[in-house]
Amino acid sequence: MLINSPETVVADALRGMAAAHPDLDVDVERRVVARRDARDSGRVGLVSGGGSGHEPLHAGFVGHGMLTAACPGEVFTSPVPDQMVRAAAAAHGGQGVLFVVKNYTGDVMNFEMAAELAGEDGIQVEQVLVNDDVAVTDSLYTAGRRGTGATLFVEKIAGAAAEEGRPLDQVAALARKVNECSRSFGVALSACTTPAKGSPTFELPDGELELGIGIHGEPGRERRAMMTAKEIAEVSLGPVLEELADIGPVDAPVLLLVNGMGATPLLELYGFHGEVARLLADRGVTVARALVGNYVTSLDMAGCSITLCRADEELVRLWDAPVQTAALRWGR
Amino acid sequence: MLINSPETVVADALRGMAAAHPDLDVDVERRVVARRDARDSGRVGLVSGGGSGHEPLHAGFVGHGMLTAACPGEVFTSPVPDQMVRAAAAAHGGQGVLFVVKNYTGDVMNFEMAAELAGEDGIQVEQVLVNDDVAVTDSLYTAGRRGTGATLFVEKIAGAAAEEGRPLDQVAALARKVNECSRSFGVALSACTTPAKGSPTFELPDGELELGIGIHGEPGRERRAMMTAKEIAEVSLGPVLEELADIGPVDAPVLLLVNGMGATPLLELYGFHGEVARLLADRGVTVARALVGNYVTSLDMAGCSITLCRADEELVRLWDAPVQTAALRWGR
Amino acid sequence: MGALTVRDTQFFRRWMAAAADVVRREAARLTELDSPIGDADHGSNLLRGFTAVESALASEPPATPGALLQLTGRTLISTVGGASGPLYGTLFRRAGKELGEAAEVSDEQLRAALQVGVDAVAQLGGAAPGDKTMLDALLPGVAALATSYRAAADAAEQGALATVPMQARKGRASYLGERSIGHQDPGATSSALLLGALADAAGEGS
Amino acid sequence: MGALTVRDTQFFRRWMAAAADVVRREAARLTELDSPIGDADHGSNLLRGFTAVESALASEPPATPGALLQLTGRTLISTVGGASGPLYGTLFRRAGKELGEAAEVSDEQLRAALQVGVDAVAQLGGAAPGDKTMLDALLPGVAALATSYRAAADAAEQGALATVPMQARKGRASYLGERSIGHQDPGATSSALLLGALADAAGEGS
Ligand SMILES: Nc1ncnc2c1ncn2[C@@H]1O[C@H](COP(=O)(O)OP(=O)(O)O)[C@@H](O)[C@H]1O
Ligand SMILES: Nc1ncnc2c1ncn2[C@@H]1O[C@H](COP(=O)(O)OP(=O)(O)O)[C@@H](O)[C@H]1O
Ligand SMILES: [Mg+2]
Ligand SMILES: [Mg+2]
Ligand SMILES: [Mg+2]
Ligand SMILES: [Mg+2]
Repeated sequence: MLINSPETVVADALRGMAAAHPDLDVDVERRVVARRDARDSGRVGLVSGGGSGHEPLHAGFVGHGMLTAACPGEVFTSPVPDQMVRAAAAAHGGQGVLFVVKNYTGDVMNFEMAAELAGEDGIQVEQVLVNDDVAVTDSLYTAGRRGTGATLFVEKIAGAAAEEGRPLDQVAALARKVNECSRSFGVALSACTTPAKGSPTFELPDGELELGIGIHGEPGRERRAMMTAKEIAEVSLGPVLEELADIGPVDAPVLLLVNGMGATPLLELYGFHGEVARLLADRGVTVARALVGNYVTSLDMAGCSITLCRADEELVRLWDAPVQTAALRWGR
Repeated sequence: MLINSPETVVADALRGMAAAHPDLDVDVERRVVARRDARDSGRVGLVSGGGSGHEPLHAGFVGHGMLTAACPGEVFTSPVPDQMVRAAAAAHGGQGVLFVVKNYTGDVMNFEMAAELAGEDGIQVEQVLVNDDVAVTDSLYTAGRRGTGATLFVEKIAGAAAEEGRPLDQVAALARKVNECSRSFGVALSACTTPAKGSPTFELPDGELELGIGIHGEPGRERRAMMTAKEIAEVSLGPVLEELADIGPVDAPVLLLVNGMGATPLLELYGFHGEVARLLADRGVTVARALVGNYVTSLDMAGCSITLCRADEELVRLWDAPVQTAALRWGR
Repeated sequence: MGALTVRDTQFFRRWMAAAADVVRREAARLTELDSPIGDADHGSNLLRGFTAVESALASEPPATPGALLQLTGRTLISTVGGASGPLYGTLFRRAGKELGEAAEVSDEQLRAALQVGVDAVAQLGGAAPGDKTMLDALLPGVAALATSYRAAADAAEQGALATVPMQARKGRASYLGERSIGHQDPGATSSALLLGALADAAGEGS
Repeated sequence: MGALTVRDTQFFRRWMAAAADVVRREAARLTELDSPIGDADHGSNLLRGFTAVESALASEPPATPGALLQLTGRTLISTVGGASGPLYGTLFRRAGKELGEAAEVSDEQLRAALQVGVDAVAQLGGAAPGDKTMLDALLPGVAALATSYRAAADAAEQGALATVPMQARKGRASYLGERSIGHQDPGATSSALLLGALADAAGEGS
């Protein structure tokens, strides 16, 4: 691993971010990455965070038109409430703050505590829970669907709305709508190696893959023999489209994220995207916008995930709105 | 591997690129990716290409302010002259074409043949050879220094000059200057797996690394026991700075590329960048601009490379000029 | 358990020192357990937390058992993160609150306070016995405190072992469905270690 | 080598068919050889090239040996890429040009033409004998054509084996410096296979 020590990985990365992005306010000690122009902006602040190891999520999405601040925790470990409160303070422009929380027990509990504390500090806080992963059944027998790729859609679209100056309740409502309209499915071709453990999180022999993985190096719901990119696209898209069918008409346009888990070469990811695009076309699904790349990753895991978001005209317009962050940039 | 078959990898990826980037003219059959607005643009065309497996290089850099066209070969295999000629034709806006050629025997010979053929077709062609890798001694006993990270600097800066409407000889001279002012060094923490071979290109036990690698999955000049990020930054920067000392004053500003080889998590790469930035500061080197990410990759290789380019004001200005491509975007 | 024994702040200090020691010794194993059914961080999470607790107790020594447990809880919340941070943090904070400002507490008061803490964990996490979580060690462990510290440690250890055949319904392991069966829950394991540390502090080490 | 034997277009067609066959059979090994000291593509490069040559010869059958070798060379240049594409392409193209428009050529004419082709490879690639390239098989192989096709194939094979202890000075393997020693050059190996295919076509297979 390209690290100094497992204990310093996150601080070291933040130091590097500070060096690479002088336009960002990076507090290495207190682990907050924030826009410099948040205070008294008169805009709603958008805060997200979670365990590290999913880069560029979230710190790479701090900037014009997206997050106002991010609070990266240890690798695969939710940040602590103190950190979240500091991020909220950094993001507060006088109009309150929206927490974008991926649905994991730790994230949910820590953000909940932080919301309470920030509220006590006089910051109005709303929360949106992202839970898009169809590999997990949302039932009494699980911790509920995980938050994965849809986080990017929520952060981008809510960020655009905040940038437009919309009030907290509207930004929060939009964020929830994006989440409700989004579904994901992920596949691992290899495990990943966390700095703390130093070896792969699970054994995956060559020639096998894991279907229905999350973004924390955990195995999926099912192990299968290796498949072609086309077959992987089929098994991944199937459950996503099935759940989306409950949400709106099949032929309504979608935003599409074809996401690499970290170690899948872009060459392969584009090839995979080609298969996904073809399958969607075959089924009459219109792709309004597509994004291909490593955005919501799991350290050095090889694999991919697909996220679809049913997007009406407003969502597409907000998706197209200018964004200027370390990892996502367009417009303006 | 996330592929359909080794034989179709490149065509599949181009199909995916076409689907993801409707603004690009992607000829899947003939393997050319081009801007749509090149013909009769009155601007110099900038063409590059090489083996695939280095994505986003080169096709990801086609667009406003950078390449006019790219011709991706098979994985790690130089494209063929026919393809290069087609790319030249697609890029020709009436003012001739500059070929950006990474210094590898195959690339050099194929581009040489293509230049002849394009010339016969009435397209004025200049070539710039990129050879920035200090791990290889440029002597009678080698094929000369390899072209690696500096390719990005050459393509960006020459692209900006071409966008400004400068004539071919000036764009070519600038490109050569950027190359002459650039030096790189790369390190592998793992080998990579080519689709054709299906297994790692060399054996690298856990706890060891290869110093002085190129971008084709070949081993480096030397194998060593694993080091910390800080130590890797030191051994990599040493030879780069040494060679740069022959080019200009130590304290002249540089452009810095801290590049991932494909499978190194951004978390680690930023940490590594922090060490590089600190070392440069210690040595009195001013970093005018830094870019951190997976840009010139070697499939799923874990590792990193450092490229420095001594940049005068003009180079920095051209670096800052707007660029809108799939993989590199700023300004405007 | 001698009904007349009282526990002073020093006792709680010993508990936390023993807890930090055992977490240091067992961190790698806890992370290893968190690997097949979790995200391979439980050991490093607790290591970070209990190291911070050690410093906090050293730099601002609390005067009472209640204050000590509350500081422990607050420190865990502020440094651990993940699921175990708020859960263990709440356990100690609520138990500490329950102890109030007394300079010494009886074993029965401690048992009752820990029961309140464990109930708060159940409330916060929403888990029930059998869901394959830390509760499966904490509940039998704290119940056995009525017998002795040693009995509590042993019951918690048994509870942790009993999570192996369970299918997880809470936390990350629940994502695996049936594939979570056959692995011991890391949080239940660390709970047993913490109650083992309590037995050590009471001189009832194994 | 019978001095009076003449080789018609059919003979060259047999050569290329045998070449395509052996490349198909040996592609994986060539890629494997290109792995420790190269970029693991030599086998797939030649497979692509000679498969294309087969189709080209089938779809626009050349009338003369010279035209056949030229079409082979052009096809390799248009389909192989890498270093071996232009090099092998030039070898066949120049040899084909050298044969002119004759309907049949003598063994001596063929030898002389291949010598011109090999010289063109040396010129284009700038490699010298001992640099650990295809030339180390091609030069002794084509020289031994004066004896027999079998002798040429054997000499090329020996030349390929002799690359093992060499330190590469051209091509990718040269980047490795001394670490290139101890591996057989993939291009020299494929050159030996191509001359072996020629011996097969001449009925002098091993
Ligand atoms: N809802 C819950 N209720 C009680 N305990 C839980 C719950 N969710 C998780 N846990 C416990 O937390 C442990 C995992 O802690 P840790 O690995 O530190 O956090 P994370 O799961 O966020 O990575 C599990 O082994 C389990 O015992
Ligand atoms: N300059 C050169 N002259 C002669 N032969 C060369 C030269 N450079 C490379 N070769 C030959 O080409 C072979 C590699 O071919 P191939 O793998 O197809 O191309 P690449 O090296 O571009 O991947 C080497 O094994 C060597 O025999
Ligand atoms: Mg965790
Ligand atoms: Mg090659
Ligand atoms: Mg965990
Ligand atoms: Mg090769």
